[in-house]
Amino acid sequence: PFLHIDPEKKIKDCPWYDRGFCRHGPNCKNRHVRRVLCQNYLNGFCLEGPKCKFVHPKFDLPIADQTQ
Amino acid sequence: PTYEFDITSLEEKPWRKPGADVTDYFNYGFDEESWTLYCVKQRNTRLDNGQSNFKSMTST
Amino acid sequence: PTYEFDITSLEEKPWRKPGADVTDYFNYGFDEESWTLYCVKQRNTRLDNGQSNFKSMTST
Ligand SMILES: [Zn+2]
Ligand SMILES: [Zn+2]
Repeated sequence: PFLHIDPEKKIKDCPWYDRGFCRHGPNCKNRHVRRVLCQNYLNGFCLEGPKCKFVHPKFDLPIADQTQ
Repeated sequence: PTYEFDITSLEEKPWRKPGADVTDYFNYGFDEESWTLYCVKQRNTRLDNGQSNFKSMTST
Repeated sequence: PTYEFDITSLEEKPWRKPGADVTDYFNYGFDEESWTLYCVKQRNTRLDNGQSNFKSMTST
């Protein structure tokens, strides 16, 4: 029998870590990808918007997958 | 408001333990102090900007 | 430096385009208007605090 691997259940980038902090640290079941923060966005505004080569982390918490 | 996960309320701070890697917990070069400051700035500025109806955080 | 940059002088305002996400450009719940006000406030505060090396740099 083969293991049924649901593509939806693949390891994904941790939304908490992408936000800046994840309490689970090395034990998190999601992937923690180190990224570089955009200093302009950190100050409040970056003209590059979605094209910026640095990360503009959203502070809004990841919405729990609703009804899907 | 409870929309945000407040790390100062965590009883255990595992990233402080010897041998722990802070970057396993904090991204973007944040540490406990700078992350806390960042959260405060986010919260205060968003309140100033009238975003009071924040999505509340339900799950951990 | 970010505060000295006046977004009202921009000819193109990409965050206004259809489909654009304002939060890709503005952090802390700012929008065009509140960010502009905030920058003015920051600039004034700096001058009030006597941290006017920006001014003295340009007025030589
Ligand atoms: Zn995580
Ligand atoms: Zn940027």
